[in-house]
Amino acid sequence: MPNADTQLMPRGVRRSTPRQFLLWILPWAALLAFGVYGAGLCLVKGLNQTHMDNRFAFGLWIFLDLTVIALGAGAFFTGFLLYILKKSELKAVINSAVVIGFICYSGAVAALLVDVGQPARFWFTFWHPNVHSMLTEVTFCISCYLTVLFIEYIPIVLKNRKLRQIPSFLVFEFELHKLMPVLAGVGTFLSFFHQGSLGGLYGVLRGRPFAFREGFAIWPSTFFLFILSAAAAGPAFILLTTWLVSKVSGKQLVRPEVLPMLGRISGVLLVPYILLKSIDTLVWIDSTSPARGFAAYQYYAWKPFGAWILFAEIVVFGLAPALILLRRRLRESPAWLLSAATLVCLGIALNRFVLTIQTLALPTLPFDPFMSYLPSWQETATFLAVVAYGVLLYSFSFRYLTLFPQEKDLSC
Amino acid sequence: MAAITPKPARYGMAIDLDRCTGCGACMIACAAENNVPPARPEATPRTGITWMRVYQISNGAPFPDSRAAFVPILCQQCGKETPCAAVCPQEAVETDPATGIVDQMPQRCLGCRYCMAACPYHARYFNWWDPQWPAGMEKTLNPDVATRMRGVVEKCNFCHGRLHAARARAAAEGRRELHPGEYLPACVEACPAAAIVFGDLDDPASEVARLARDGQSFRILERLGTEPKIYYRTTRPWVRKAAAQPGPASAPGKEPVHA
Amino acid sequence: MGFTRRDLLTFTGGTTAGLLFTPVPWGLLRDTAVLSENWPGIPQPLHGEIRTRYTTCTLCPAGCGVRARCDGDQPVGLAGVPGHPASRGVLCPAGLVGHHLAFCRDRATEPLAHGKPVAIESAAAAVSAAIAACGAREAVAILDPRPGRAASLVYRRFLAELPKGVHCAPPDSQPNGPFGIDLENTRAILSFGAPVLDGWLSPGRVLANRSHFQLIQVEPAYSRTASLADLWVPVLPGSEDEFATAVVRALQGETTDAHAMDVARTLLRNKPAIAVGGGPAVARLNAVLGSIGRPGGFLPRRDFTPVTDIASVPDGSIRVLLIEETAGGDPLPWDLLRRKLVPQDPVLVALTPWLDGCAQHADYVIPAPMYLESLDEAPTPAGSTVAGFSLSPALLTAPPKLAAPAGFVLRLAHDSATYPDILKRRVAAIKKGGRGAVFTYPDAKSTRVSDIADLWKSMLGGALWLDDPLPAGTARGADLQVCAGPPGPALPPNREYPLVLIAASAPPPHGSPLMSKLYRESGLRRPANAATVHPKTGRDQGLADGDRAIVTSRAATFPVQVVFDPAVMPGVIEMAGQAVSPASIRRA
Amino acid sequence: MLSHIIFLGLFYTVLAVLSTTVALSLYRAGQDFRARRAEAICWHATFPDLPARDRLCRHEFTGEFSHRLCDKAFDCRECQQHAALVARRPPDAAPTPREADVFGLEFPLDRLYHRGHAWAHPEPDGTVTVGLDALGARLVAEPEAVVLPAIGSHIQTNGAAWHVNKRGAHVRILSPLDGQVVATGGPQDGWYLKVKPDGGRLDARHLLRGPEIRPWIAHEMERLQASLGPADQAPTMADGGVPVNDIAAAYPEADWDAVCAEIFLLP
Repeated sequence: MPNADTQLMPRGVRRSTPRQFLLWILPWAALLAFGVYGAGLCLVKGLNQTHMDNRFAFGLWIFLDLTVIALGAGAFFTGFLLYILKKSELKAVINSAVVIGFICYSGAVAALLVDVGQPARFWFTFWHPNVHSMLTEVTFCISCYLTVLFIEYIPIVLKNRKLRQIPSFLVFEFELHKLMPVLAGVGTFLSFFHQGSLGGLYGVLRGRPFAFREGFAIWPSTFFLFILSAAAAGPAFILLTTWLVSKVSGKQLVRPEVLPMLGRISGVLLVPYILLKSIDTLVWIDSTSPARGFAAYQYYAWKPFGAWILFAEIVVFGLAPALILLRRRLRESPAWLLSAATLVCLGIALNRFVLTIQTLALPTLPFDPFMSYLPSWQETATFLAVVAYGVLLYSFSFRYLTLFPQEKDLSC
Repeated sequence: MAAITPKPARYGMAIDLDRCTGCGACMIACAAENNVPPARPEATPRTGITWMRVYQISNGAPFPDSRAAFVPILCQQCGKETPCAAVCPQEAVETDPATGIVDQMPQRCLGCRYCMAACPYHARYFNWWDPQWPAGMEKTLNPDVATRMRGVVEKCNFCHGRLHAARARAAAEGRRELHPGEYLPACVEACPAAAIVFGDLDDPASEVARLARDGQSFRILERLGTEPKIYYRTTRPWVRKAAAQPGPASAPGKEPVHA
Repeated sequence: MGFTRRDLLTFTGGTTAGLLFTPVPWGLLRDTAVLSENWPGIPQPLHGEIRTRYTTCTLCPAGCGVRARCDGDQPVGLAGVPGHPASRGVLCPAGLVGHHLAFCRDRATEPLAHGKPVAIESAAAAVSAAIAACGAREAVAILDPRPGRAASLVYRRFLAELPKGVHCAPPDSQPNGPFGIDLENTRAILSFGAPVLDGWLSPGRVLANRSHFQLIQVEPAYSRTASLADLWVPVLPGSEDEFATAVVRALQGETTDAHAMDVARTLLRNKPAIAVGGGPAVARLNAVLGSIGRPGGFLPRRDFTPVTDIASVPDGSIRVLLIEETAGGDPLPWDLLRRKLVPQDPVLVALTPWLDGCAQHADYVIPAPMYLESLDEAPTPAGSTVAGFSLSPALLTAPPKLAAPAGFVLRLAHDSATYPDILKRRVAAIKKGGRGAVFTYPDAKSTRVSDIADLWKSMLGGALWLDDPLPAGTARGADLQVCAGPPGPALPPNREYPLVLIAASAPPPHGSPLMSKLYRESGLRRPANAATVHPKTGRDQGLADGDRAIVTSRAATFPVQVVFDPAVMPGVIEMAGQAVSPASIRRA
Repeated sequence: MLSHIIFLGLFYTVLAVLSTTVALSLYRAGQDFRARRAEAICWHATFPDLPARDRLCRHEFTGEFSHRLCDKAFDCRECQQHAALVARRPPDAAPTPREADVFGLEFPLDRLYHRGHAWAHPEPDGTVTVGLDALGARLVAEPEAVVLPAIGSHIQTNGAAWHVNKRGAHVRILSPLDGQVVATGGPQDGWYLKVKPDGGRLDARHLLRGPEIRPWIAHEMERLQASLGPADQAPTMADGGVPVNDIAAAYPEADWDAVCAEIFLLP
């Protein structure tokens, strides 16, 4: 009965009718079901269901993982700014950021479990860890950080109108919330590491001169570039989602100054990223790659991945949005702000694509051809399942939990 | 088992590209020796399992001046910063200090395939399917090698089973050292052109060490700095160029292969 | 007081924490590990006593020595016999996994009459009846894929009893007639399409001598041999003989054909030189080169059994045809065979281990033992300069209801002897002749026949008997005429068939499933359905690399996969096992 | 080896920190219940989630501030600001009338009013009578159900004193004082609880009185009006007209849960 439904929603905010909500949920649920079926096939029948092969050992899924985890970085970075640097304006989006982070990371982990050939052995990594492997670092940090996000999610859930009527929940939430800075601190620490090690993942491949980078200590330069780029992309993604949600739900969710502020944060971080990325690229072209017998130009001799991809990555999707976001006047206009944010997110995706897909497509053996790869429907379905899962979890959270505290005051 | 600890060695190969006729005996012998299953109907060159794979290379000249050569590629048993061993998250890849052989432990492999992305020689293979043999043929499996399951990576290990057998024999005779030729991988034994010379690179007296030293020998992607232990030999300049020099420039006439 | 929510929380928390100190979760972990480590449904090898046994490969005429590593009685690995005079201790890819053939699909396991299982006796009776019912001018023929065996002798005897018995063999079954090739001393080989580096004679022997002969390959196809030869002369399809003649004239200083002169020069510079690959002109060329009966050339040997080439049997003359098919043999030219049969209800008997070969057309199928399943023989190794003989002891236990072809023919002849008896007689004859030496596999030693007490026993243990060479100068050049004829004359391409179809090396019709490593899992060898064309030729026909297409020749049409290779002669289509003929290709 | 120690060390530290955090907050929660802090905490957790307009400081009504949001969850006892301002006030000599009539609602001035519309009246016998003020009373007029605390139970300032159900709205009335319930009445009696205040006497610093009442109620009326929805519906109060006795009955369209939540400070 609708009454029970409204009883679960936060007071003082409007939500769509159960009927509308159902109509919104159904297609996504269907997509999720379809995707789960595809993933199930891969688990039961094995990875022969995918179009990956011995040459394209990684495919759509790894690209997905790297991208969503970069976009999910908004959670840790917002938390870091709010709880550690006490940037209290970010209270307006922190809940949403946490939920998005949780969705991205849990989705990525789920995809990874389908991606490995022997999912039942996932815990072997904790049993006999090879601490020199970036993947170990990633596994450990991501599993820890997912726990952090889960714990950060709990208070938001406990504040649900029905649940909060249970005193013990409310008290626990209150006490937990007092320790949030600790979690934010740990989360930040973990995020810095695994965002980095995701970059390291490819930077350390000395067998793949296209991806290999020199670095500091045990970490290749991509380690640091990934941290920066993720930190820059995270806020941009929160900006986009917040805008999107308010468009879809037709409500003002945050005060008008919040989004431009997020944009500014993104822009400020983007500038050093682009700078370092350019320097890194030059060093790589000039010394790293040639030192391993590979003239850098030859990578771009293989169509379709010409030098344009490098240009797009650095200028179109990097410099351009950075400049837009740094100009107050442009930032204030929604059109500019949103297109810039979009560019930033796309740029991250492109960067991850280049590192995962292009790296594998390029031949290393002199007499080896260029490889191309198109995901199978099972792969694509699994990919879509993660997306659908995200939309669903977010929709429910938005309907029944308080993701945007300012909404209540803005709605009257 | 043997109480005698075998003498450490650094096993390697010298493959004479001028002798190889690309008959594929090495690939077949390897598959039979190591219980590699036959292809599934859906299998392609990109999903098949061939620990030893012979590539055909061309001088790139069109008809009628084309010349071909054949390059057998197996795990190059990298001796330094071994790319696959460095990246495996759960130590399923080990380099045996006593032999220099890089070994893959399928029982521990998670199937993340990170090692495959890391290997510049594409010498690692993933079990995309559960292994299957025609009814009755499982009787012909080599008792010295365990079969692998779906979802794990495998690769050449210089016929580990043969090494153990040889060591056991030596130990039984109270020897620490293996006689040269007492332990040979299946491909070496099977090559009808005797193109592959196998032995201890650290033993200056050994044939393979001598060949590795002489001017005709080179290693593929040597500049990656991973110290591979497979040496290739040829007197034909174009073969050396096509096999040793990375990049599209050195391998003309390459057309993209589509999945 | 009642059970409050807080109690519940405390309880759950406590239980979870407590569980970690019990073996339960760790036990579960271990079990998942064990499960994933011994993955269900995967065969694991047996572990019996390891023994070494010896036999001889009968899959092809090379007759290579085989060292089998056996787990109990089951061979688990095959290898060459070190020092084996014919095979030089190596096996070809197919030979290395010959022990898998017994487990292949499409095996004939019981006698069939018109597709229905019958007892061997009734099958034999029916065949005898058919033979008896032959008209006066109707022939009974046995197609012997490998003349020169003791089995061949059985066939000859049986056919001799009949009013019109023909002992015939497929084309090319004895490439050089009574001659062997003295590879060890040859300095140059001029090959007209012979797959010199791709399974010719016995691969071990050829490759062992490769370093000291020049190889000139005259062939339209960019074959394995052509691609590796010291010189490749890509002549137009069907003009091999023409070129041979040109070379002859060049040697006699009569022509100005640049290629021919070039080749002639090489031959003269590297003597002794031989020309191989068939055709009268090639025979002439050898005569001119003086390579017959000379060291480094063609040397005569003793064991030649003249046999009728099936191609030369008059069409429509055979009423009853018994076809022996070997385990590793090439597919028989079925169109050719059918022409030879009488038009009305001929009787075709297939003595074969396979159901998918000539058995498809046969009225009676007599299942022959698979390689290694029964005691068999290997005649003179291909290209050997002296007669030879070895036994091929069984390593596998054969399923019941099989009958060796020779055994079946003995049964037809109402001869009480069995095939092994025949083999025994052959060995006895060798012993009696007292010539030659025996190379025994286990100890890799050669012993004079005269010094061996029990020849049969040592032959059973794995051995190769080699005759003594014939005294020099006993060669008769004319005999080299029996070399294979030239591939059919090249018909000029026309508008309907703008291209020429030529043969590329074909995958063996039967082989271990592991052969997939070469043909499907690595692309080292092109699969049977690959049609290789020059990129330009392909594009002119509106094709792209990797396209599925249809090749149409006068004879038939085949679905193919297009492969572009700039090395291939423009204007030709290279396809596995195709006779030269005009053809067209279009996208499917 | 060293790298193993560093890496695993870090990992297990992180795990330890996480588990301690959760354990600690669980433990503290338990402590809070034992120390009777739960009610206060619930209120403190609730207060920030109330709309800003519900959280105005009482000194905004008296005009001492143009705009100020309370940051002490309506507990002026902890508020120095409040103490200072009260100290600064001139003692008003003029005898205040016994009763204030605000838009026709009686607010006896000998009573002290809580922001949650409960009043407290110290009796000579040292107990304190607690009831619903006129506005509250009209909102829950003839409630479907009233759940009163057991006699002898303890109530805390800003904690739940008693619960009232009205037209599907489940309302908890915030307690105006800390003390022990000695007697219970109900709507019919005009009072709900008699409470023996902790420390013998009523600490009333956080309760509204005298001149504060009128502006406060005025503000409350605006909120009520807003929550009742569009103003065109009769009988309106915008003109200061007397509200009907049972507002609920007069506004059948209104979302009663929302209205009560607004006025009784439910999250």
